[in-house]
Amino acid sequence: MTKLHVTTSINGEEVDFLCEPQQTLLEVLRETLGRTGTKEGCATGDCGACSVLINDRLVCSCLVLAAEAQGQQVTTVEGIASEEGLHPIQQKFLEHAALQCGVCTPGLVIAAKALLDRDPDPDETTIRYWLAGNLCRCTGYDKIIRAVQDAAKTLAHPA
Amino acid sequence: MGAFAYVAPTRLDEALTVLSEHASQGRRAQVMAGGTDLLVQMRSVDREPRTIVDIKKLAETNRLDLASDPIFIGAAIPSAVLNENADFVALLPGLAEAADLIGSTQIQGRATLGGNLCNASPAGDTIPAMIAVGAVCVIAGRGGTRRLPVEDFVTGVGTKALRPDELLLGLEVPKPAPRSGDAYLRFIPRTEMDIAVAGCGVSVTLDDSGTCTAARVGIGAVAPRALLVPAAAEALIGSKLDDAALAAAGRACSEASSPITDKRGTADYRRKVVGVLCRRAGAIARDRARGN
Amino acid sequence: MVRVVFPNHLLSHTGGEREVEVAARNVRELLEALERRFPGSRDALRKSAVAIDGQIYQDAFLEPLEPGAEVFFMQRIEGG
Amino acid sequence: MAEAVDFKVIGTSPVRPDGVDKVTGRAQYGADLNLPGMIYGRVLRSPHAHARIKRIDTSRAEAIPGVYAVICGRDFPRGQSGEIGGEGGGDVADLAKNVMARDKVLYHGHAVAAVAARSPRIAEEALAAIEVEYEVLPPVLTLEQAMRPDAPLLDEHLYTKNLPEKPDKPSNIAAVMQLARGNVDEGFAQADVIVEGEYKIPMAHQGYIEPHACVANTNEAGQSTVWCCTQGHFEFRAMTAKVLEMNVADLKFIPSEIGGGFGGKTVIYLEPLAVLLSRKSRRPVKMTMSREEVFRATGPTSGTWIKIKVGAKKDGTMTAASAWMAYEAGAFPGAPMGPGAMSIFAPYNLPNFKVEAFDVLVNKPKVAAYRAPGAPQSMHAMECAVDELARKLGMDPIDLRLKNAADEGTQAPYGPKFPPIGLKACLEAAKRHPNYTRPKPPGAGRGVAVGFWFNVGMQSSAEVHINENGTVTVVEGNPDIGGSRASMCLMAAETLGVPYQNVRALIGDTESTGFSNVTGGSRTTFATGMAVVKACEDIIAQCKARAAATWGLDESQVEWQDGHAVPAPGVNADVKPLSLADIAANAARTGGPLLGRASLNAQGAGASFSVNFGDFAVDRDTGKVDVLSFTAIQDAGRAIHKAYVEGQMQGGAAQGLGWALNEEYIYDENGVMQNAGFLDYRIPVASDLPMIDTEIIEVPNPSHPYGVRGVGETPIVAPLAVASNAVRDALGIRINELPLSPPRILAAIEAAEAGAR
Repeated sequence: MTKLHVTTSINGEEVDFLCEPQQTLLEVLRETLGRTGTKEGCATGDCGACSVLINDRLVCSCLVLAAEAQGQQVTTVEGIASEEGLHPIQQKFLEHAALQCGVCTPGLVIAAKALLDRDPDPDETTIRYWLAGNLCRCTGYDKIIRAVQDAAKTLAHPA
Repeated sequence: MGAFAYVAPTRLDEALTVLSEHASQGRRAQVMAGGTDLLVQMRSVDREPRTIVDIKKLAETNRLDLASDPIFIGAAIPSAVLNENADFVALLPGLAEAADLIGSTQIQGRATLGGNLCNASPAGDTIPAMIAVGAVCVIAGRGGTRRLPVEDFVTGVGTKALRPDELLLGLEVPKPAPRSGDAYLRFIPRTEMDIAVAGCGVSVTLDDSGTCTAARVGIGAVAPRALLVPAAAEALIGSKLDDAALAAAGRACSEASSPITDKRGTADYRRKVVGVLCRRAGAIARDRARGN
Repeated sequence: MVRVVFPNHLLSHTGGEREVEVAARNVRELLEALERRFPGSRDALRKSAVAIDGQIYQDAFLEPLEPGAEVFFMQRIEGG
Repeated sequence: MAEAVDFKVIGTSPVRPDGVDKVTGRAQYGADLNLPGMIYGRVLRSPHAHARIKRIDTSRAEAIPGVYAVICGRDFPRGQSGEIGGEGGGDVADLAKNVMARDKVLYHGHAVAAVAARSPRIAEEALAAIEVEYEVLPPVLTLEQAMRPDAPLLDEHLYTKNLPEKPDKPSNIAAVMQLARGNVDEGFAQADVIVEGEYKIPMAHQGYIEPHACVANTNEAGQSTVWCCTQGHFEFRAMTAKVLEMNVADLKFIPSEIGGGFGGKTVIYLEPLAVLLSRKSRRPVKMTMSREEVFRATGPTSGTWIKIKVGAKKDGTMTAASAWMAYEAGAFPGAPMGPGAMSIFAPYNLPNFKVEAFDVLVNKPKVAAYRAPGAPQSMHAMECAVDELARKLGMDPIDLRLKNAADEGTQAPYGPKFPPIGLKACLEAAKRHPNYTRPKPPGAGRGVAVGFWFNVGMQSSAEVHINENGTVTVVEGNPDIGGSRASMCLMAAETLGVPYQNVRALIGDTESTGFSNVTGGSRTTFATGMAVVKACEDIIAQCKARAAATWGLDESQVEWQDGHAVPAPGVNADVKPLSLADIAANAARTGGPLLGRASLNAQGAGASFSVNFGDFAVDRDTGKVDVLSFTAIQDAGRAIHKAYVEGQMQGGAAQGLGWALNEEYIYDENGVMQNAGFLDYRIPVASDLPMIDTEIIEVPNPSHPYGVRGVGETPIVAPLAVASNAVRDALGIRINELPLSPPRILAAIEAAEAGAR
């Protein structure tokens, strides 16, 4: 099988990899590049655990071919915190106990970031519909919604 | 057994050459836009190797022209991009709604009107909405470009009037006349993330007195393919789009449907609910046409 | 003496006796007494949980029994 | 101690110690381990719901380049028998046949072979090359069908257990159970009002977001290390050892972080396959399930068919109740009909009752534990009946429940008298809750229901290490599925009198800490927490002894206060209190490192009761139900980490509501599940739910040093009947089958309208 050579940027860092044409970005991130922060919950785009940003656009990495990453900017959960520490969304998820098992959390952090980058002051309904593609089976979503609301406040008025 | 390949041509003639070469050699090529249906199918029902032709790098499939009449919507524009365009949403709110209902935020970042149409599912959300606004497919092939109304494009469950050496470039939608409005509603058991159990798109145009002078109604998920329902339009045209007219149009939709019973709903349920959706979408389209 | 109550599914081992009085100072002695009294009941009894005066023990053996204590044999509980 | 409510850290909600790794993607879950030279295992699954395996030919698969091992039923030991204790246990032979079919496949998706290959794609290619010849048998798919005397048999050697006399012919009914008290006929004769109902609930899945995954690595001596996501690595080790007839000492299980379980990860599926494939290929083998495999081949919970009858006097006093209930076991015996039968009447003081329950085989996956196994189904029937009773009597549904509520000293239907319980406190809290006293939104219906779970204790071990600077490391053996590390740290900090930030908890593998039963049965905070507290008390005793030695006092002259050794009151000693850090710093001179430990079989897990209510709207044109508000009130005994207790209540409510409104296993006539994915197995999404209001009631459990009751399971129980009762209230129609899906509701509305005409 002919492998494709792909040059892409992951969390601001240039990355090269070889992949098969039908391999997904999720599979390459996890199995080839060892970046397992992005999770697989369904591989059919129904759960959002594999959410990443491609050129700041929220997508499921299970529904993106790895080959499509050529020349794109990919952001994964590993690239959300900075030298200064956790991103406010991550911090608020912790403070609000918005994770129990935590396996949906990477996808939710990414999705929430995509939302707040576009809409710094979303209402509860907007948050709920934006995050409808990120399944969480543990929390009932209550604390997740509150964490995102609180993160929006923090981002609007940094301490 | 062949092998998978991936190409992402940047020029239309390159893309068409790949398709026609594969067609003539009896090899399988498949056009990919957002890939949200294709990748799922590749891992489940249809694992056969093929060459994937990614059309997202073509200029034409990414073109959105709202100034022209007809409007042109490139086949590879993700629904999230369409919905971020305030002019598009203002012009075709019903079609925008339908595009906004395809899957999650994540899916909308990739899924396209062109892909939704080419997937040819009976339940594709944007298809009845496109039918309602009179959208026409612009199809490119080696011999040139041809046009086909959306209601004639899908021929059955998963089948379409597209030759293996052709690709869907985009959709032309007649610019809505003054005092026009469109709307799309679908029914799903949850609030998000489901495939439509029934869907209905309605567009109407009113005269100065508020009488409906033109209407189109499309229904989805209630037949092997999305349908244009002329009888529903006839029930609306000439009326003030009052409850009685809307109810008559709803009945026409129920009568035009030939649904199945499956894991998503019973035939009986779908037949009834498509009528409910027609009434409700008709009222929304009417209010939009009235400007309120 | 302690009062012992069996659930329906153990009655086939007790010859249909639902309640008995047994002299025992702890669960070990109780089990031994019951096994002598109802031959062949050992596995079924030892697989059961017991409730001693309202407190449920999944694996009782050394627990002391006060005179007059009530011991219910019951199905073990599992959870998710 | 339980009465001393002046806690320093218990009842607060600090950030969990493993939190940062979980929000940054560092935490390693089941599928996240990659080893050098690792290959990939995949499972071939039955395309039939019921068939005899005539022949399996793996030779073509073995010949494919890149394929390193192929296994099927004949590669497993034949002789397994006996029982496995603990969670997810049961009969060894059944467990062995469930992980890999031998002579028969019993459900669509049943494993028949497995391969390990260089890449997942080669492994899948190899699966396609395995030839299996089946003799297809008629599938048994419903309880009605399975219980008929002439039904096709799943197991020709299965005779119904617990009948007064051994039956003369085999049956799909694996076992019956009866529970009774008083005289039901007399009880019903005393009743002024009697309600009867018949309820059906379909199979439902735990729906954890992380699919099952493991990596097994076997060396030349046959010793295997298995990394996996599990609710209990010690039990996984035990089960794998039994199924493969291995020495427990040759198996090491390392638990990864776990992405949800809810009971579903108390059972092995992939682990023995990975061990065998690794042994055969002499390479590390990674196996992960697809979401489809999770639905088709792991244990959901039972679908049920329940008939119920309840009688009461005019003043609301219940006089009698009876229930007949059949539970789907799936392919092998083991439906949770026992706890279902024992819980159905638990909230009520009933002088006369009778329950008859059946464990019934059907050609569907073998059920596994799911949050309060068996109780949501049975208690749904009772709570619907109580709701109907309240309507007939014209009583407020909470008042009716208060009138009959079990309390301390009430004899529970399953035998013993209740120790202190919080049911009345929960009902009273519900009655005065602002969400209950406010009027219903126009057109909406309101439903109320009670929930209950026994809770269990079981075995736990814990060690507490005091580091040289006085910080604390807690080592225990329960995978942290919902913040339990934080709870352990809180209890350790409280007991030792040190700041929460000074305590860290880690979960040891099977070789680095003592045995612990699963994280399940709502037992971890209760039982493992008790072990942690005892291990801390061990440390305190040692610290007191060392302080006494340091000061030249007798041990009895030293006390432990706020994290310091101090001379006891009245002891005349001119010494400075010694902190844990002081004692740790001087440990080398006073006897070496400070290590406390405890192991126990925790008894006295206090039952946890709940009361839930909610307002629901129904669209009468489409049958769609919207949850407008939901309130969960529950007795936690003592909330150690308040936010995670609320989280259990909210998460359980969401799961119960999902089951009530949309979730179900849908089968075609061949026994093929039609909705094996998150697209059509519709768990609630964020936009489906409102905020879920919670109120924690604290009626301390006298058996736990801090009064803890397990809280994890009770929350799923009440929401089913809350939804049913709310829809009943909104429509005036009782729908007796879940889920309350739009087509079912619309059909019920139309049938009622047709009946009224």
